[in-house]
Amino acid sequence: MNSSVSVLLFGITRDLTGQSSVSVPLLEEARVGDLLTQLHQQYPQLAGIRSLLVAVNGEYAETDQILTPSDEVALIPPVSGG
Amino acid sequence: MNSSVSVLLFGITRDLTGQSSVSVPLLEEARVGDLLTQLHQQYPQLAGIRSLLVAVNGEYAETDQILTPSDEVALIPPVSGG
Amino acid sequence: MITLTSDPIDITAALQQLQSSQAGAIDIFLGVVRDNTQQRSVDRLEYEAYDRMAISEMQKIADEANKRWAILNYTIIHRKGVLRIGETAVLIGVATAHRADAFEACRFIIDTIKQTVPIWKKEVFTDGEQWVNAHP
Amino acid sequence: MITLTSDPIDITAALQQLQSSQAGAIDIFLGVVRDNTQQRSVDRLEYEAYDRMAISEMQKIADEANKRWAILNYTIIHRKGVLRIGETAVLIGVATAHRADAFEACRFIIDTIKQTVPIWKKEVFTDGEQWVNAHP
Repeated sequence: MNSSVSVLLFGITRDLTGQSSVSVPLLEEARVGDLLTQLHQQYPQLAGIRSLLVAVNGEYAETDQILTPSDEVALIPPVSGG
Repeated sequence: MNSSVSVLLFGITRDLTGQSSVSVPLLEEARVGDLLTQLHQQYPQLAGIRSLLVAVNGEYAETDQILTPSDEVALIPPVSGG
Repeated sequence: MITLTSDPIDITAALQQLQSSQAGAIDIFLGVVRDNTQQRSVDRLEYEAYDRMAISEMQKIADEANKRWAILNYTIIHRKGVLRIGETAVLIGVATAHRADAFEACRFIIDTIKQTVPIWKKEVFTDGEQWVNAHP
Repeated sequence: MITLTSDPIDITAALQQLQSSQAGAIDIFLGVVRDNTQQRSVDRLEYEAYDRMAISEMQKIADEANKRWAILNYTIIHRKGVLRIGETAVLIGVATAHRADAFEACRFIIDTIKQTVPIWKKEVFTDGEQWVNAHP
Protein backbone atom coordinates (compact mmCIF):
# COMPACT_ATOMS: atom_id res chain seq x y z
CA MET A 1 0.00 0.00 0.00
CA ASN A 2 1.36 3.41 -1.02
CA SER A 3 0.50 6.24 1.34
CA SER A 4 1.96 9.49 2.55
CA VAL A 5 1.91 11.75 5.56
CA SER A 6 1.74 15.51 5.65
CA VAL A 7 4.44 17.18 7.75
CA LEU A 8 3.94 20.68 9.17
CA LEU A 9 6.96 22.97 8.99
CA PHE A 10 7.69 25.97 11.19
CA GLY A 11 10.37 28.58 11.66
CA ILE A 12 13.66 27.80 10.02
CA THR A 13 12.38 24.55 8.47
CA ARG A 14 9.65 26.49 6.67
CA ASP A 15 12.17 29.11 5.54
CA LEU A 16 14.68 26.49 4.31
CA THR A 17 12.12 24.44 2.37
CA GLY A 18 9.99 27.38 1.30
CA GLN A 19 6.87 25.44 2.33
CA SER A 20 4.67 25.33 5.43
CA SER A 21 3.95 21.64 4.94
CA VAL A 22 5.36 18.83 2.82
CA SER A 23 3.95 15.46 1.87
CA VAL A 24 6.30 12.54 2.55
CA PRO A 25 5.69 9.02 1.14
CA LEU A 26 5.16 6.58 3.97
CA LEU A 27 6.16 2.91 3.83
CA GLU A 28 4.12 0.56 5.97
CA GLU A 29 5.27 0.47 9.61
CA ALA A 30 7.42 3.54 8.98
CA ARG A 31 8.75 5.11 12.13
CA VAL A 32 9.55 8.70 13.10
CA GLY A 33 13.24 8.00 12.48
CA ASP A 34 12.50 6.83 8.93
CA LEU A 35 10.57 10.03 8.26
CA LEU A 36 13.51 12.13 9.46
CA THR A 37 15.85 10.20 7.15
CA GLN A 38 13.53 10.77 4.17
CA LEU A 39 13.17 14.46 4.96
CA HIS A 40 16.93 14.91 5.18
CA GLN A 41 17.33 13.21 1.78
CA GLN A 42 14.60 15.33 0.23
CA TYR A 43 15.82 18.58 1.85
CA PRO A 44 19.60 18.37 2.48
CA GLN A 45 19.52 21.98 3.74
CA LEU A 46 17.83 20.67 6.94
CA ALA A 47 21.28 19.44 8.00
CA GLY A 48 22.17 23.02 8.89
CA ILE A 49 19.75 23.04 11.81
CA ARG A 50 21.09 22.40 15.30
CA SER A 51 18.48 19.73 16.12
CA LEU A 52 15.17 18.48 14.75
CA LEU A 53 12.46 16.81 16.78
CA VAL A 54 9.20 15.40 15.52
CA ALA A 55 5.77 15.87 17.04
CA VAL A 56 2.97 13.43 16.31
CA ASN A 57 -0.57 14.54 17.07
CA GLY A 58 0.75 17.45 19.10
CA GLU A 59 3.12 15.44 21.30
CA TYR A 60 6.89 15.06 21.10
CA ALA A 61 7.58 11.62 19.59
CA GLU A 62 10.43 9.16 20.01
CA THR A 63 12.23 8.05 16.84
CA ASP A 64 10.81 4.52 17.12
CA GLN A 65 7.16 5.60 17.12
CA ILE A 66 5.23 4.10 14.19
CA LEU A 67 3.44 6.59 11.93
CA THR A 68 0.06 6.26 10.25
CA PRO A 69 -1.23 8.43 7.37
CA SER A 70 -3.84 10.06 9.60
CA ASP A 71 -1.26 11.36 12.09
CA GLU A 72 -0.69 15.10 12.40
CA VAL A 73 3.08 15.27 12.08
CA ALA A 74 5.25 18.35 12.62
CA LEU A 75 8.97 19.04 12.45
CA ILE A 76 10.15 20.89 15.54
CA PRO A 77 13.39 22.85 15.08
CA PRO A 78 15.00 24.31 18.24
CA VAL A 79 12.31 26.32 20.05
CA SER A 80 12.92 29.95 21.03
CA GLY A 81 9.76 31.22 22.69
CA GLY A 82 9.66 33.48 25.70
CA MET B 1 25.54 69.00 82.90
CA ASN B 2 22.00 67.61 82.97
CA SER B 3 20.54 66.89 79.55
CA SER B 4 18.12 64.50 77.89
CA VAL B 5 17.44 62.91 74.54
CA SER B 6 14.12 62.37 72.87
CA VAL B 7 13.48 58.79 71.71
CA LEU B 8 11.00 58.05 68.93
CA LEU B 9 8.80 55.00 69.47
CA PHE B 10 7.07 52.91 66.81
CA GLY B 11 4.88 49.85 66.55
CA ILE B 12 4.78 47.71 69.64
CA THR B 13 7.04 50.07 71.65
CA ARG B 14 4.56 52.88 71.06
CA ASP B 15 1.66 50.64 72.04
CA LEU B 16 3.38 49.35 75.19
CA THR B 17 4.42 52.81 76.45
CA GLY B 18 1.36 54.62 75.15
CA GLN B 19 3.64 57.33 73.75
CA SER B 20 5.15 58.08 70.34
CA SER B 21 8.26 59.59 71.91
CA VAL B 22 9.80 59.68 75.36
CA SER B 23 12.43 61.94 76.88
CA VAL B 24 15.29 60.07 78.56
CA PRO B 25 17.81 61.81 80.87
CA LEU B 26 21.27 61.58 79.38
CA LEU B 27 24.46 61.39 81.43
CA GLU B 28 27.58 62.77 79.81
CA GLU B 29 29.27 60.28 77.44
CA ALA B 30 26.17 58.06 77.65
CA ARG B 31 26.13 55.30 75.06
CA VAL B 32 23.32 53.54 73.18
CA GLY B 33 23.61 50.61 75.60
CA ASP B 34 23.06 52.93 78.58
CA LEU B 35 19.96 54.36 76.94
CA LEU B 36 18.54 50.86 76.43
CA THR B 37 19.18 50.05 80.10
CA GLN B 38 17.41 53.23 81.22
CA LEU B 39 14.46 52.58 78.92
CA HIS B 40 14.08 49.05 80.24
CA GLN B 41 14.08 50.37 83.82
CA GLN B 42 11.56 53.07 82.98
CA TYR B 43 9.34 50.73 80.91
CA PRO B 44 9.71 47.14 82.16
CA GLN B 45 7.04 46.06 79.64
CA LEU B 46 9.68 46.48 76.87
CA ALA B 47 11.18 43.19 78.06
CA GLY B 48 8.35 41.39 76.28
CA ILE B 49 9.70 42.38 72.86
CA ARG B 50 11.79 39.88 70.92
CA SER B 51 14.60 42.36 70.20
CA LEU B 52 15.18 46.10 70.34
CA LEU B 53 17.64 48.00 68.21
CA VAL B 54 18.44 51.69 68.33
CA ALA B 55 18.76 54.05 65.42
CA VAL B 56 20.70 57.29 65.75
CA ASN B 57 20.11 59.96 63.13
CA GLY B 58 18.38 57.43 60.88
CA GLU B 59 21.11 54.77 61.01
CA TYR B 60 21.28 51.55 63.00
CA ALA B 61 23.66 52.16 65.93
CA GLU B 62 25.97 49.87 67.87
CA THR B 63 25.51 49.74 71.64
CA ASP B 64 28.82 51.55 72.27
CA GLN B 65 27.95 54.60 70.18
CA ILE B 66 28.03 57.81 72.27
CA LEU B 67 24.84 59.88 72.28
CA THR B 68 24.47 63.66 72.25
CA PRO B 69 21.29 65.60 73.08
CA SER B 70 20.89 66.73 69.47
CA ASP B 71 20.76 63.17 68.09
CA GLU B 72 17.54 61.87 66.57
CA VAL B 73 17.16 58.59 68.43
CA ALA B 74 14.60 55.87 67.70
CA LEU B 75 13.81 52.51 69.21
CA ILE B 76 13.49 49.84 66.50
CA PRO B 77 11.46 46.79 67.51
CA PRO B 78 11.52 43.80 65.10
CA VAL B 79 10.59 45.10 61.65
CA SER B 80 7.77 43.52 59.65
CA GLY B 81 7.44 45.43 56.41
CA GLY B 82 6.73 43.89 53.03
CA MET C 1 -5.19 30.42 32.35
CA ILE C 2 -3.13 29.97 29.18
CA THR C 3 -3.34 32.30 26.20
CA LEU C 4 -1.54 32.40 22.86
CA THR C 5 -2.47 35.60 21.09
CA SER C 6 -1.64 38.04 18.31
CA ASP C 7 -3.01 40.91 20.40
CA PRO C 8 -0.94 43.07 22.76
CA ILE C 9 -0.80 41.65 26.29
CA ASP C 10 -3.10 43.44 28.75
CA ILE C 11 -1.17 43.44 32.01
CA THR C 12 -3.95 45.02 34.06
CA ALA C 13 -6.38 42.31 32.98
CA ALA C 14 -3.79 39.63 33.78
CA LEU C 15 -3.31 41.06 37.25
CA GLN C 16 -7.05 41.14 37.83
CA GLN C 17 -7.26 37.50 36.91
CA LEU C 18 -4.53 36.63 39.45
CA GLN C 19 -6.36 38.15 42.41
CA SER C 20 -7.30 35.84 45.25
CA SER C 21 -8.23 36.72 48.83
CA GLN C 22 -5.76 34.05 49.99
CA ALA C 23 -2.87 35.48 47.92
CA GLY C 24 -0.05 37.08 49.89
CA ALA C 25 2.39 37.19 46.98
CA ILE C 26 2.12 37.73 43.25
CA ASP C 27 5.12 37.47 40.96
CA ILE C 28 4.78 38.71 37.41
CA PHE C 29 7.48 38.14 34.83
CA LEU C 30 7.48 40.02 31.54
CA GLY C 31 9.65 39.03 28.61
CA VAL C 32 10.15 42.19 26.61
CA VAL C 33 11.60 42.90 23.16
CA ARG C 34 14.87 44.70 23.66
CA ASP C 35 16.71 46.84 21.15
CA ASN C 36 19.80 44.68 20.81
CA THR C 37 21.08 41.15 21.10
CA GLN C 38 24.72 40.14 21.00
CA GLN C 39 25.63 43.70 20.06
CA ARG C 40 23.38 43.65 17.00
CA SER C 41 20.68 46.25 16.66
CA VAL C 42 17.18 44.68 16.63
CA ASP C 43 14.41 46.12 14.47
CA ARG C 44 11.67 43.65 15.44
CA LEU C 45 10.97 40.06 16.47
CA GLU C 46 8.69 37.71 14.56
CA TYR C 47 7.11 34.97 16.65
CA GLU C 48 5.55 31.88 15.14
CA ALA C 49 3.84 29.03 16.99
CA TYR C 50 2.53 25.54 16.40
CA ASP C 51 -0.59 26.75 18.16
CA ARG C 52 -2.25 23.54 19.25
CA MET C 53 0.93 22.03 20.63
CA ALA C 54 2.22 25.30 22.09
CA ILE C 55 -0.93 25.55 24.18
CA SER C 56 -0.82 21.92 25.30
CA GLU C 57 2.88 22.17 26.20
CA MET C 58 2.25 25.35 28.20
CA GLN C 59 -0.59 23.54 29.96
CA LYS C 60 1.78 20.71 30.88
CA ILE C 61 4.20 23.22 32.39
CA ALA C 62 1.42 24.87 34.37
CA ASP C 63 0.22 21.47 35.61
CA GLU C 64 3.73 20.57 36.72
CA ALA C 65 4.12 23.93 38.50
CA ASN C 66 0.80 23.32 40.25
CA LYS C 67 2.10 20.00 41.49
CA ARG C 68 5.38 21.45 42.76
CA TRP C 69 4.13 24.66 44.39
CA ALA C 70 1.00 25.80 46.23
CA ILE C 71 -0.34 28.03 43.46
CA LEU C 72 -3.62 29.87 43.97
CA ASN C 73 -3.85 31.40 40.48
CA TYR C 74 -1.62 31.60 37.46
CA THR C 75 -1.67 33.14 34.03
CA ILE C 76 0.56 32.49 31.04
CA ILE C 77 0.18 34.71 27.99
CA HIS C 78 2.42 34.38 24.92
CA ARG C 79 2.34 36.67 21.91
CA LYS C 80 2.80 35.67 18.30
CA GLY C 81 3.32 37.77 15.19
CA VAL C 82 5.49 40.84 14.77
CA LEU C 83 6.68 42.53 17.98
CA ARG C 84 8.48 45.86 18.23
CA ILE C 85 10.99 47.11 20.82
CA GLY C 86 9.40 47.45 24.26
CA GLU C 87 6.47 45.14 23.55
CA THR C 88 5.75 42.28 25.93
CA ALA C 89 6.30 38.88 24.28
CA VAL C 90 5.36 36.78 27.29
CA LEU C 91 3.73 37.32 30.66
CA ILE C 92 3.87 34.80 33.48
CA GLY C 93 1.92 35.58 36.64
CA VAL C 94 1.70 33.43 39.75
CA ALA C 95 -0.27 34.11 42.92
CA THR C 96 0.57 32.18 46.10
CA ALA C 97 0.16 32.53 49.85
CA HIS C 98 3.91 32.95 50.38
CA ARG C 99 6.52 34.68 48.26
CA ALA C 100 9.08 31.89 47.79
CA ASP C 101 6.48 29.81 45.91
CA ALA C 102 5.55 32.72 43.64
CA PHE C 103 9.16 33.44 42.63
CA GLU C 104 10.10 29.80 42.14
CA ALA C 105 7.01 28.80 40.18
CA CYS C 106 7.22 31.89 37.96
CA ARG C 107 10.84 31.22 37.13
CA PHE C 108 10.24 27.53 36.53
CA ILE C 109 7.44 28.34 34.09
CA ILE C 110 9.42 30.82 31.98
CA ASP C 111 12.57 28.66 32.03
CA THR C 112 10.62 25.60 30.89
CA ILE C 113 8.64 27.49 28.25
CA LYS C 114 11.93 28.40 26.64
CA GLN C 115 12.92 24.73 26.54
CA THR C 116 9.84 22.83 25.41
CA VAL C 117 7.11 25.00 23.89
CA PRO C 118 6.98 25.02 20.05
CA ILE C 119 7.24 28.75 19.53
CA TRP C 120 9.93 30.24 17.32
CA LYS C 121 11.40 33.69 17.29
CA LYS C 122 13.10 35.33 14.33
CA GLU C 123 15.31 38.28 15.18
CA VAL C 124 15.15 40.85 12.44
CA PHE C 125 18.19 43.10 12.71
CA THR C 126 18.81 46.32 10.89
CA ASP C 127 21.31 44.29 8.83
CA GLY C 128 19.93 40.75 8.53
CA GLU C 129 17.83 38.19 10.34
CA GLN C 130 18.03 34.83 12.11
CA TRP C 131 15.86 32.19 13.74
CA VAL C 132 17.03 32.13 17.37
CA ASN C 133 18.77 28.91 18.52
CA ALA C 134 18.33 27.27 15.11
CA HIS C 135 21.94 27.07 14.07
CA PRO C 136 24.74 25.03 15.61
CA MET D 1 12.77 55.03 42.39
CA ILE D 2 11.74 54.56 46.00
CA THR D 3 8.33 55.56 47.34
CA LEU D 4 6.72 55.30 50.77
CA THR D 5 3.10 56.27 50.47
CA SER D 6 -0.35 56.22 52.06
CA ASP D 7 -1.96 56.07 48.62
CA PRO D 8 -2.90 52.87 46.77
CA ILE D 9 -0.05 51.57 44.59
CA ASP D 10 -0.53 52.29 40.88
CA ILE D 11 0.89 49.23 39.15
CA THR D 12 0.44 50.61 35.63
CA ALA D 13 2.45 53.71 36.52
CA ALA D 14 5.14 51.55 38.12
CA LEU D 15 5.39 49.43 34.98
CA GLN D 16 5.66 52.53 32.83
CA GLN D 17 8.53 53.76 34.94
CA LEU D 18 10.37 50.44 34.49
CA GLN D 19 10.37 50.58 30.68
CA SER D 20 13.73 50.68 28.94
CA SER D 21 14.54 49.89 25.34
CA GLN D 22 17.39 47.70 26.59
CA ALA D 23 15.13 45.69 28.93
CA GLY D 24 14.50 42.08 27.96
CA ALA D 25 13.07 41.07 31.34
CA ILE D 26 10.93 42.72 33.96
CA ASP D 27 10.06 41.03 37.23
CA ILE D 28 7.39 42.55 39.41
CA PHE D 29 6.69 41.29 42.89
CA LEU D 30 3.55 42.30 44.75
CA GLY D 31 3.09 41.73 48.46
CA VAL D 32 -0.65 41.53 48.99
CA VAL D 33 -2.85 41.52 52.10
CA ARG D 34 -4.33 38.05 52.42
CA ASP D 35 -7.38 37.03 54.37
CA ASN D 36 -5.68 34.79 56.89
CA THR D 37 -2.42 34.17 58.68
CA GLN D 38 -1.63 31.13 60.78
CA GLN D 39 -5.26 30.06 60.50
CA ARG D 40 -6.52 33.34 61.96
CA SER D 41 -8.95 35.42 59.95
CA VAL D 42 -7.49 38.84 59.06
CA ASP D 43 -9.67 41.95 58.96
CA ARG D 44 -6.96 44.44 57.96
CA LEU D 45 -3.28 45.31 58.31
CA GLU D 46 -1.96 48.55 59.78
CA TYR D 47 1.46 49.62 58.53
CA GLU D 48 3.58 52.17 60.30
CA ALA D 49 7.00 53.46 59.23
CA TYR D 50 9.90 55.48 60.53
CA ASP D 51 9.67 57.37 57.27
CA ARG D 52 13.06 58.98 56.96
CA MET D 53 14.96 55.83 57.88
CA ALA D 54 12.65 53.49 55.95
CA ILE D 55 13.43 55.42 52.78
CA SER D 56 17.18 55.52 53.41
CA GLU D 57 17.26 51.80 54.24
CA MET D 58 15.32 50.97 51.07
CA GLN D 59 17.79 53.13 49.14
CA LYS D 60 20.68 51.14 50.62
CA ILE D 61 19.05 47.90 49.46
CA ALA D 62 18.51 49.29 45.97
CA ASP D 63 22.12 50.48 45.84
CA GLU D 64 23.35 47.04 46.88
CA ALA D 65 21.14 45.36 44.26
CA ASN D 66 22.52 47.74 41.64
CA LYS D 67 26.02 46.66 42.59
CA ARG D 68 25.23 42.96 42.43
CA TRP D 69 23.08 42.83 39.28
CA ALA D 70 22.97 44.67 35.96
CA ILE D 71 19.76 46.60 36.66
CA LEU D 72 18.41 48.99 34.03
CA ASN D 73 15.51 50.34 36.10
CA TYR D 74 13.92 49.55 39.41
CA THR D 75 11.02 50.71 41.49
CA ILE D 76 10.23 50.04 45.14
CA ILE D 77 6.89 51.23 46.49
CA HIS D 78 5.77 50.55 50.07
CA ARG D 79 2.39 51.43 51.51
CA LYS D 80 1.65 52.67 55.01
CA GLY D 81 -1.61 53.09 56.85
CA VAL D 82 -4.60 50.76 56.91
CA LEU D 83 -4.71 48.09 54.20
CA ARG D 84 -7.63 45.78 53.44
CA ILE D 85 -7.64 42.25 51.98
CA GLY D 86 -6.38 42.21 48.40
CA GLU D 87 -4.56 45.54 48.60
CA THR D 88 -0.93 45.72 47.55
CA ALA D 89 1.37 46.51 50.49
CA VAL D 90 4.60 46.51 48.52
CA LEU D 91 5.64 46.49 44.88
CA ILE D 92 9.17 45.68 43.72
CA GLY D 93 9.90 45.99 40.02
CA VAL D 94 13.23 45.31 38.33
CA ALA D 95 14.07 45.65 34.63
CA THR D 96 17.19 43.96 33.27
CA ALA D 97 18.56 42.73 29.94
CA HIS D 98 18.34 39.07 31.02
CA ARG D 99 15.79 37.30 33.17
CA ALA D 100 18.01 35.72 35.83
CA ASP D 101 19.10 39.16 37.01
CA ALA D 102 15.51 40.40 37.22
CA PHE D 103 14.32 37.45 39.34
CA GLU D 104 17.35 37.46 41.64
CA ALA D 105 17.43 41.20 42.22
CA CYS D 106 13.69 41.37 42.83
CA ARG D 107 13.83 38.59 45.39
CA PHE D 108 16.90 40.05 47.09
CA ILE D 109 15.14 43.39 47.47
CA ILE D 110 11.94 42.04 49.02
CA ASP D 111 13.82 39.59 51.26
CA THR D 112 16.10 42.34 52.55
CA ILE D 113 13.28 44.86 53.00
CA LYS D 114 11.67 42.39 55.38
CA GLN D 115 14.89 42.21 57.40
CA THR D 116 16.15 45.77 57.70
CA VAL D 117 13.59 48.44 56.82
CA PRO D 118 11.88 50.11 59.81
CA ILE D 119 8.31 49.42 58.82
CA TRP D 120 5.93 47.65 61.17
CA LYS D 121 2.79 45.73 60.44
CA LYS D 122 -0.03 45.12 62.89
CA GLU D 123 -2.35 42.27 61.99
CA VAL D 124 -5.86 43.05 63.06
CA PHE D 125 -7.82 39.82 63.27
CA THR D 126 -11.54 39.41 63.70
CA ASP D 127 -10.68 38.39 67.29
CA GLY D 128 -7.62 40.38 68.35
CA GLU D 129 -4.48 41.99 66.99
CA GLN D 130 -0.68 41.70 67.06
CA TRP D 131 2.46 43.43 65.87
CA VAL D 132 4.08 40.93 63.51
CA ASN D 133 7.44 39.46 64.67
CA ALA D 134 7.40 41.55 67.86
CA HIS D 135 7.04 38.76 70.38
CA PRO D 136 9.50 35.99 71.22
